[in-house]
Amino acid sequence: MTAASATPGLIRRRVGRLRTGALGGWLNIVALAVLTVFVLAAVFADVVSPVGPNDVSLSDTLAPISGEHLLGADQSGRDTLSRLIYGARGSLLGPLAVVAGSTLLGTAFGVWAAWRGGVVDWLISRSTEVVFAFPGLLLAILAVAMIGPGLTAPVVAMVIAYTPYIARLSRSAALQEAAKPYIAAYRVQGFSSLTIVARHLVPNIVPLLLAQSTLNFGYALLDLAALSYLGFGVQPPTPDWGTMIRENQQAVLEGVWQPSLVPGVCIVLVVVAFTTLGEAIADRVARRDVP
Amino acid sequence: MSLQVAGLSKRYGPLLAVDDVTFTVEDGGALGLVGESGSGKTTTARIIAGLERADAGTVMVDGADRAGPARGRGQRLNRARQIQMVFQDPYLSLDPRLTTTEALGEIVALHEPGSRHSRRHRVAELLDQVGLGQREAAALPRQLSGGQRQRVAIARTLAARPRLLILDEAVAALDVSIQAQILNLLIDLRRQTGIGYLFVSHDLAVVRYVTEQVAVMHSGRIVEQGATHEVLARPQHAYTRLLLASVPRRGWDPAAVSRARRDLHDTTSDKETV
Amino acid sequence: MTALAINNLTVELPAVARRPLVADVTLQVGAGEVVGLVGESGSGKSVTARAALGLFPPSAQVTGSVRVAGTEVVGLTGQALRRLRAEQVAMVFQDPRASINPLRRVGDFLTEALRANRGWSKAKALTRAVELLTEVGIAQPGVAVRKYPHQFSGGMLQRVMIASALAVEPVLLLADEPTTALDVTTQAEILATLLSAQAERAMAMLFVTHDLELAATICDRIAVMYAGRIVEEQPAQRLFDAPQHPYTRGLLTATPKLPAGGDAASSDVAPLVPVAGRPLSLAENPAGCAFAPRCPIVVDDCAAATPVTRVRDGASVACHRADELIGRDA
Amino acid sequence: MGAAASIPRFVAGRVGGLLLTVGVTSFLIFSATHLAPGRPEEFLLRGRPVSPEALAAVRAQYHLDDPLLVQYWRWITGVFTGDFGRSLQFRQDVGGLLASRLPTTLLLVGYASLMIVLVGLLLGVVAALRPGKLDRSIMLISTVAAATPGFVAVIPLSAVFAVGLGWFPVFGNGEGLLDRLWHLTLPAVAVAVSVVGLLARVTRSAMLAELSREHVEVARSRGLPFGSVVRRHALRNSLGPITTLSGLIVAGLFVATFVIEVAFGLSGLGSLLVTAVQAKDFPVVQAITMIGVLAFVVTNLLVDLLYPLIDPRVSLRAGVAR
Repeated sequence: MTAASATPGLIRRRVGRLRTGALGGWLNIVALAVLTVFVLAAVFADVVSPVGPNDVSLSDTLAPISGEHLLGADQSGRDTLSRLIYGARGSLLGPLAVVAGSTLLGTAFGVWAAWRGGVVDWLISRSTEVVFAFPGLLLAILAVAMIGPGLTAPVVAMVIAYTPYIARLSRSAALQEAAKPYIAAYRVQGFSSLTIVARHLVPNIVPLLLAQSTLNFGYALLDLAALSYLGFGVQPPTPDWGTMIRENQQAVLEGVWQPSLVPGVCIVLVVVAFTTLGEAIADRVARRDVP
Repeated sequence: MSLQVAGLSKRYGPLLAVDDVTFTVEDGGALGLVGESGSGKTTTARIIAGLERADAGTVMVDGADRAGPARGRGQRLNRARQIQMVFQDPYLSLDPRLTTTEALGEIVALHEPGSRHSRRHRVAELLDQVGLGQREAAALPRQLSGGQRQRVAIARTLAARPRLLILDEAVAALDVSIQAQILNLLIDLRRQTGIGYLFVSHDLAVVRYVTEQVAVMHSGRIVEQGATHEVLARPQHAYTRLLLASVPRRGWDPAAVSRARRDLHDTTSDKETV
Repeated sequence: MTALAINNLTVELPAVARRPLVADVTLQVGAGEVVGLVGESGSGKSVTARAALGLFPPSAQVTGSVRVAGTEVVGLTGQALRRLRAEQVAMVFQDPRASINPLRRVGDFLTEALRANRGWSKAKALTRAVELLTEVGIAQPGVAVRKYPHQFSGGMLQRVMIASALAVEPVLLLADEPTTALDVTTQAEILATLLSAQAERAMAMLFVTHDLELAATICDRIAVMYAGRIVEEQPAQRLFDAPQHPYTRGLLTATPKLPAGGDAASSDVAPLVPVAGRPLSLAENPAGCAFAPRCPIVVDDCAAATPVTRVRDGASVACHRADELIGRDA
Repeated sequence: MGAAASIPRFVAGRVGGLLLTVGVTSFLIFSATHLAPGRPEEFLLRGRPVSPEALAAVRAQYHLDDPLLVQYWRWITGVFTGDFGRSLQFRQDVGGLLASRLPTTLLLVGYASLMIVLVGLLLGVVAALRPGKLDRSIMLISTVAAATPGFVAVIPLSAVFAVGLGWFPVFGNGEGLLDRLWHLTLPAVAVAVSVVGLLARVTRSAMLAELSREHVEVARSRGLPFGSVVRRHALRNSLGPITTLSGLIVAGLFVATFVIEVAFGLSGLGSLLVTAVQAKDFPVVQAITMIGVLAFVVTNLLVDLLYPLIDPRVSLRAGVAR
């Protein structure tokens, strides 16, 4: 009510946030570096790749790591590093499409539901619940069953599966933001709803959505890789990390693990990097809210 | 411009938050709306500002009812120039991304679109009116102290040149030494511009410095209204007397006050039961 | 015996604040005495009060001494610290809603300390809890112990909090803004409850508040804090009649007051005199007196050195110009 | 509020919501597979040229000429009596197929859930209570674990424990419960790895959030033993978010195990689904998708029903009011 003693509370909040980020700041730099390397490799695959992704040399079947094959060769004698570099394209573009689509749709629905309330809110919330009932991977498999394998069906299905998460997040964030008096002040000032939402409300929830979308990138990558692994995603001979694991799994039983492990490690690295960055952003968002 | 509120009611589920509230604020006058949390004072203020819709009643300004939703941009801006509102929490009432100058410039551009030069001039004038300097003009809300933020919030309302300002617990979140600065600023502003105030507060002592008229609310109803000094000196309603007696001062006896409170609650509705 | 003796306490938190949260604070609370600790946000009053519980912010650097009934609290850990909290000191916090676990019954909150710290049986602890609830004025205490916190109003919950503090039978009761989060008319009841329990047990009480008028009505003695330091300490009545530090004077002239009996009917209101400027943030640590930038009687010396606390006639003031001020008022 | 009177209403409300969701999702699943390009009878006939009469006979046998809604109604009423139609691929009842495959999947889900909850909770709680090196190590491990999908975990697991050390078999379901568990250990670990990481992280942050609450500070200020503060306040109060997440996890496991079944060549629902999708064996796809959705919805319902026990503030009538 009146001027409260804020000191202990304030200190608790500030000390609290020092403790939440358990893995120091240097990790964020490493994560950014890892992502930069992968993105550059994907973009300039034609330049940096030692050989073509589908250049077969049967004498090199399951070749170990050597000067000629820096990461060895696969079951068909194709250079693992080259396939990895070309495979980064599909493996990164797919999640990018999923995240872009679901973030745009989810934010639009979520903010719309929060701002309008009433029937709009009810309809959007109920539809969200229905989509929630489908685990993302299952929806994607269903889409493949309908449309057939490839990148399109899984990506479309995953956009649909991820949108409700963003919608729910942006709805509650927008509700919270809309309850703040600065939004009320803009209404009293005579601004139109559209102006308030577009110029003030949405920009203020963007950092939060950015954090979630960054995390989602990692999850989408995992889901899409799983689909490729099942043979539903990117189709051979186009290289893809999930497909590479599937193709070379048999070799593990013969004691040759690097052709399947290497793409697996790439998946883990990229996902860890996105998780780290997503949480760093979320941390900053939490910090911003302490006056 | 006078504000006439008549028969205002608002229900939330089973709770009658505002119950047949009627009062008038004369042109350039200052009315204190006093009550505890849950008395309905803030809901009343928000209805008048157009942030909530009343179930019944009218909010008349210059003979026109503004209780319904605004139709079109013209009416929206017109209403904005009638009544503005300052909120309790000076941090949450500012967009965290905008500097003081940006926040003010935006409102000036809406209400007085003109050359960039004239807008800048108007922003400088507003800053000057509330006693903010160059540093504060360029600062983001989180870089300002509570008192400075509240000055920005006040300047922002003045940008629309309203005839009436609703102040909803506008000094309650501030420390005493800063509270007095803001109260004096409000008194000076009114003297200079002739603006009217609807001053919503739980604090009778504060209301005394800013208003000539006062209305005391309890459980959604106005239980007493009149000239501020009269009501403070000779409170008629038992609740007003309790409210006055609850303010600590020399020779104050909390035990006696709490006995009085229990008596009042025995006679009226008992909302504080476990 | 002195219930609480704080000597030259300094609490620093380098990761968060550039200036000490509490700087060189010395304060005593005698048995049966009610001492008010008054200051605005960030003045260090809550940190000081919590020191008596050995409750310091994590990673704080603490120097000086805090003794409760003779026991040194600074540096106390483990079993000894628990015993201090279980037997000597109890605290009533500002926001009862946040202070009581919302997922556990009120009876559970009241009995858990008795059972854990004294090894009482559940039945015995519950009987005591019901007695205490009766004492703090909760109707139907037998029903109340089975309810959850969200089923109580803020005022009622604060009574529960007081009951739990009394259960300790403490030598020293700390009250940190116990009425600030409550409604005005509830305030009197909580204070009446607190004061009657204090008087009955002859407990020492340290009452932390931002409200000087409130402190003056219920405390025997008042210490005023500004930016982590005690700037003035006097018996309550004299502090009111003859404030000596310019900050205390500023607080008194800046506080809105209700009319006293005589001028009640007059519509003229003497204007408030605010304290200029703004409080020192935790990120600022200027040399000299922290109040100098806001002080109406500042001189060059003020920015040069931190004023030493001078004691005269039971009043202590930390101001370079204290002698002149006291001389003028005398 | 009469708690006794409102509990059935609360349950009824939740179950009603569930039925609505199941109704809508089942219709979506059914119509989706029917809108798919490519006709089922083409698969049935394996591209052989047949007379129009034979084609009509096949279409009639599989009720392919009925309107979509009629087909849906026949299917959904069948589902509730255990009749999922006939598999186009195996030419036998889908119900029987599922019955032979379901035990493996269920066992795998149960086995993995147990590991996840035990290890995930333990790691999360320890990390929250031991700031510093231990916390950082656990966080690093669980961040990496959370990013390691089952089909990646399979590689080092089988390279080390199956091929290298020879402790566990790589393929097959096994006979009898013990043998089955032995066969399912590596798959269960593979399923659990990423989810353990996720649960550990969520448990840690829920615990840290609770530990920084004022009421925990108050509890400590009352001289309560730290262990009791942790148990009775921090851990107790983090149960809400942890239970919610655990529910989502267990529900989602159904699908996660599908991938692992393929990796380890286990004959569960997952491997069945994959072959069914490839063969456009729609009755099987529909049935397994429906089971996946049901598993998800029912688990979440159970968590919802559990919630009022965890948090007394959750009004039984209003649902989770947060």
